[in-house]
Amino acid sequence: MKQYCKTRRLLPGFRLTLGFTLFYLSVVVLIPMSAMILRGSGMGWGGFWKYVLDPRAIAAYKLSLVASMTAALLNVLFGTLLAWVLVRYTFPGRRLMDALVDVPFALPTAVAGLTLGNLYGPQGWIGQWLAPMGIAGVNSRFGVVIALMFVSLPFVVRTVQPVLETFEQEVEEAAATLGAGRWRTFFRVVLPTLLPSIITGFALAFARALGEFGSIQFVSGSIPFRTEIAPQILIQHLDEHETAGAIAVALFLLIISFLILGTINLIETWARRFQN
Amino acid sequence: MTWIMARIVRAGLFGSLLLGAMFGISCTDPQRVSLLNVSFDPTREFFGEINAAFQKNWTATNATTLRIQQSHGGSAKQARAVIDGLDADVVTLALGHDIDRIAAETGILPRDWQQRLPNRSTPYTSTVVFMVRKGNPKRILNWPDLVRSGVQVITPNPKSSGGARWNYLAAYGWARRQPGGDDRSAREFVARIFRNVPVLDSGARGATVTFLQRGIGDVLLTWESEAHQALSHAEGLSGEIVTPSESIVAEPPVAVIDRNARKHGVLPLAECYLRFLYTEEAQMIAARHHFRPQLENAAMKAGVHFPPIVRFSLAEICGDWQAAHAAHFATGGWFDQIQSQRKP
Amino acid sequence: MSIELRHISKRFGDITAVRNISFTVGEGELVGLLGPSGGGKTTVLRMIAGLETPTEGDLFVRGRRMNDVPVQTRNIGFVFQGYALFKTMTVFDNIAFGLRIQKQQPADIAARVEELAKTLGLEGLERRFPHQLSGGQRQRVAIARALAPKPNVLLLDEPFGAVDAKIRQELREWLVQLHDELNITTVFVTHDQEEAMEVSNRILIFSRGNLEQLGSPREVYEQPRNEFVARFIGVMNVLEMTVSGGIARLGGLSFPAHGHSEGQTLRIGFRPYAVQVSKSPNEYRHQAILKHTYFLGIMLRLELETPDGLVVRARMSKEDYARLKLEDGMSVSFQIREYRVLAREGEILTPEVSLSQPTVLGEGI
Amino acid sequence: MARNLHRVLTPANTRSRRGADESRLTQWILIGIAAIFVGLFLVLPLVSMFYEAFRKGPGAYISALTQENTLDSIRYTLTIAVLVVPLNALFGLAAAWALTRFQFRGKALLTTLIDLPFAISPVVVGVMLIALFGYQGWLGPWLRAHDLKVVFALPGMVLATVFVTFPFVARELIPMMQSQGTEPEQAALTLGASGWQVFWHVTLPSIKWALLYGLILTTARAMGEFGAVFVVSNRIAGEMPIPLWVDNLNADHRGSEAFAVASLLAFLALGTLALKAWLESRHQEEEAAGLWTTSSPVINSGESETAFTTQTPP
Repeated sequence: MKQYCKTRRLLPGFRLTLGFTLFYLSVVVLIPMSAMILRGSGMGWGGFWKYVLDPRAIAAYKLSLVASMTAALLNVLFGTLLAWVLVRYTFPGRRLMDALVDVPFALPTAVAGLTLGNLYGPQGWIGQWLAPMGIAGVNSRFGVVIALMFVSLPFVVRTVQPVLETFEQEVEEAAATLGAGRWRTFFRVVLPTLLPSIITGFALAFARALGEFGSIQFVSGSIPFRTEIAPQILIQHLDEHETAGAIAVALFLLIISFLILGTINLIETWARRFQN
Repeated sequence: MTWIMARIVRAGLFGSLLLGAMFGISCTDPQRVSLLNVSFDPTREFFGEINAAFQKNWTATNATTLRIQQSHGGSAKQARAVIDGLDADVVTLALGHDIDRIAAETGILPRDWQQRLPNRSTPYTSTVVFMVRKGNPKRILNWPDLVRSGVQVITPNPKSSGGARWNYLAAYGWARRQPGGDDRSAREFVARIFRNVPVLDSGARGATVTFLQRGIGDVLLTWESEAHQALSHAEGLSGEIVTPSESIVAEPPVAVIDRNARKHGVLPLAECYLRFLYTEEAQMIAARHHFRPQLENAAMKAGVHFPPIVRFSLAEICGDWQAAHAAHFATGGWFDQIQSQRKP
Repeated sequence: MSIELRHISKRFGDITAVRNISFTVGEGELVGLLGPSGGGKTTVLRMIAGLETPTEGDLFVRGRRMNDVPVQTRNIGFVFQGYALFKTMTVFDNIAFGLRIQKQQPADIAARVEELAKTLGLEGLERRFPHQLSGGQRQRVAIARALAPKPNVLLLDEPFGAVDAKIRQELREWLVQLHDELNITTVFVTHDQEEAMEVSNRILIFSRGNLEQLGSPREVYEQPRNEFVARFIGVMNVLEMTVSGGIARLGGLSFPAHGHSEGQTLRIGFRPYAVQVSKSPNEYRHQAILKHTYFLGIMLRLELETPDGLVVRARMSKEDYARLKLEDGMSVSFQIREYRVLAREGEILTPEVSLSQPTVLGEGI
Repeated sequence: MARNLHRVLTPANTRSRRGADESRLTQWILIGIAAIFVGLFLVLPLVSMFYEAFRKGPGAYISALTQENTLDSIRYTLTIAVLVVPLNALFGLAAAWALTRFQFRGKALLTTLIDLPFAISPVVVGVMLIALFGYQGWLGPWLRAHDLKVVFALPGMVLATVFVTFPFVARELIPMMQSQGTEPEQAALTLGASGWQVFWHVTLPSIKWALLYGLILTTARAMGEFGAVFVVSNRIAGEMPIPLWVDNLNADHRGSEAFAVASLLAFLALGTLALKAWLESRHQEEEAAGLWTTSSPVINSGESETAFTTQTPP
């Protein structure tokens, strides 16, 4: 076994690089995380659940989940459409449109929040049209979903796009020669092929939306039970001087993060197998 | 080619590390004294002016340069930051309770801090007023108007905002002081107001932004000082201030954080800074920012007119902060109960 | 002795890649390691280079035990299958790399690179990047790079694997020439038997981690030690027969099988060139139908089917085919001039070579 | 390469592929929907932000950007970036080297750990740091005894930013290094190169594009981070990174100043995208010339490309 390891490490630097990687991760991630877990464990299960299962916190998790899910689903729809249009059609401004898709990724979320809050506010360019319809653009769940959609859009487009690019159009042509119409070809041939990447994109967008804080801070208004999202509960606890509450909720969110990460890995593994 | 490139990359990496190290080292100048004032949200402009005035006095008598740093945020949050290591030399927060907590949890200042300066360490006060839309379309004139259906009230979250606690207690106090009013009726009144609150910002500033810039709500509960401040600064946005018949005396106290100030060698300076707040010059600045000065004729001298209002104190309606906090704002307190009733 | 392996084994976890192998390569020899993929030949090459460490056994280069010498100081030249050129460097920088590592003087480096460029026909390409070269040129750059620090041995992994069939032929001849010129001990790996036969002084045949046979191209072709080698080198008809009465039989075919016990199963192999075909159905002993003719350039391969349904492959020159005026579907007769009894796969015993002249048992003419 | 060709060879309106294409009408409807969506959803926010920023004229814009506190926050953000980016670059290189060049137990776990910041809310990161470095935290007593400040000071914000941005370089490098394989590195070894020589002369030049992308993304993210630093900031004017300063200005009813400063970050974002696009086009020119296609068969690309790398297609 020793020999085996030795021979595998033909290239030098194993100890150095792995050591540095682990050291870095320890300082940045593992030690702070264990400090938090340790402090959280100090409050016992009772204290933990009291904060985690507080009705207001539960309402916030629900909103986080539902709004992120909604945003991710809407992005699946528009993101796939965008990917399709960008890959399959040539039209003036295509490259620009392609570049614009990355804007939410590059734009700091605070800026996105500030701008969206202004745009969808009652006096904003979009908000003033929504108000007469009785839709509040900000300080509403609508606003939360819009902001989450904004920040997570690139994930769907950029996951579906490469798959669509490598998709062999011969397959579609084959379907056409067999008499399938365009719609049938799309739904029976193209969509099933894209499905794994769409699901991956959905999962990534969902995870991104679930963790979002910056833009929401500007648009949600943090109305308890209505527009408060999970990270805001945490901020609320910090603001209220309830460090224990903040730590309990942070731990809970951390656990959820790990679960989501695990699920995404599973989905990706599955998608890869499916594609092969 | 690559040999050169490798060298460049290497040099670049080390260079940027070095640069980073240089940036990281803050310049310590012995000729420069600095003081950190950790304050709450609506005092930004006020302390901007106070600091300028204090600095002017300072440079007149000292060779060293003085730099006063300001940190603003929700009052409770600022207190927590100080507890968790924010190196404040003085704190000027929205309510005594927050400073009490610093004293209780860390011991970096004595528990009897409030006895060290005049007027229970409160150089100026304020009161809670209403801000309404231009022309007061909903005709909101006094507290009972806030519970009418169809009136949206904007106030920050009392759990995080010191200002909002005064808002809450003003409403509570008004109802309690009504004929036949008692704790129960007052609680019910507050609950009815909060049923009309569509947004709970975490700080006073956030609430003002919500009301003025985002145009949400019909009436904003805010400090008198903050209302004037907002109206004079909010560009192109307008509102009107309505002063109710009665309101609370909002007392934002100040304190030196002894241990930090001693550590930084600025203890006398910090004390001097806070005492400066009681001088006529500072009291006039306070009046100009619509904080009600403790010095009697400072307002007149500053040419600021404060509308008459009957003001009651915290002590009159629920004793001290300890009691108020336990009854209303602690986890599971009345405010939490109101919130869970709101649950749809 | 330039390279010597003594009882070398190599395991990767549970997998044994190379099992107890010993051989030597003489100074200046050109040796081919041949075998199917997964046979262990590349592992052997990489162990010689120091890119892998043997699990067991000893490895010597010029008499010095090399097991624990790191790859950097072994002074070997290694040419990777994909050439592994440094694509961010010019041809010059690629070739000069090893010399710069040795901290040679720039003038010496330039001289050495120029010399190699001349030898390898790379003049004028020094400023180019690998992607601006043809496949053959890339390979020569890779070889020049490996040769630059004057290595003790030159190791090539599938040197002809990545170029197309046409250039291959040229490259083979060129490699032989280069070897003659430089006279450097050279070991190369290939899965192509033809290539190995054509280029090497000696061939080592690997299968499943075992060294199956070692010898000159002629030896391994004419005297394969076992069925694996026989099948791997060239085309061979193999028949599985049962011995009865001292004769191995399968359908109408039979071969003498002295010394084999009754009922034993034997595998008989014969090369297509050993099959003589006649148009006359009675000229030879066995009858068959000419099922199909494959044109392989100057040679033709005939597929014969006996009445029992056995398929026998024969080989014939274009001239003979034309002379005989054969056509698919004709009835022909054939005889087998040479055959051998094959050892079972994995067995290392040398089977007795049975050359029968004119051949097949019995009443045949 | 193949991708480009594919794109070039299949323009949407070539007649020959009629059978497998939508009608022109459908195409234009879909393009129209996409254009409206992008316009409303991505372009309009940008336009409105610049409108708000410049609404009071260029003079007000300039003075918003040149006031002392804004300049301080720019300096502060740059300080954070200058500290964070090289650290994360080193980490990314080390992690990519360890993960793509060696097999070891726990590799999958390590990979997952590197993805963690993508799944975790940045606010949680801030809380972790407070739990460790706050004076009531784990190291609190020790820090207090030595008068060291981490949270509510620069080190805390640097750590928070490092946490949020450390995967970017690694994530760009890992697929690249995986697809390149180790043969050129082995070749350098056979020629006598030491580990460092291999790295500097062979590995680094061949991953420079991926490294550059990673650095650009890290820089952009480090400068724009809000949530994590929001928790650990001391909220002292002049010691706030730009995003917090924007938040602060907005809260102070200094809306147009907030937008002016925000536009700075937006320029940064657009600049990042432009720089990335430019680098990508240069990269692709070289790729088209064959410099980056591996001549040896791709060893493995088991890792699926995560969308976080946001590959902008040609």
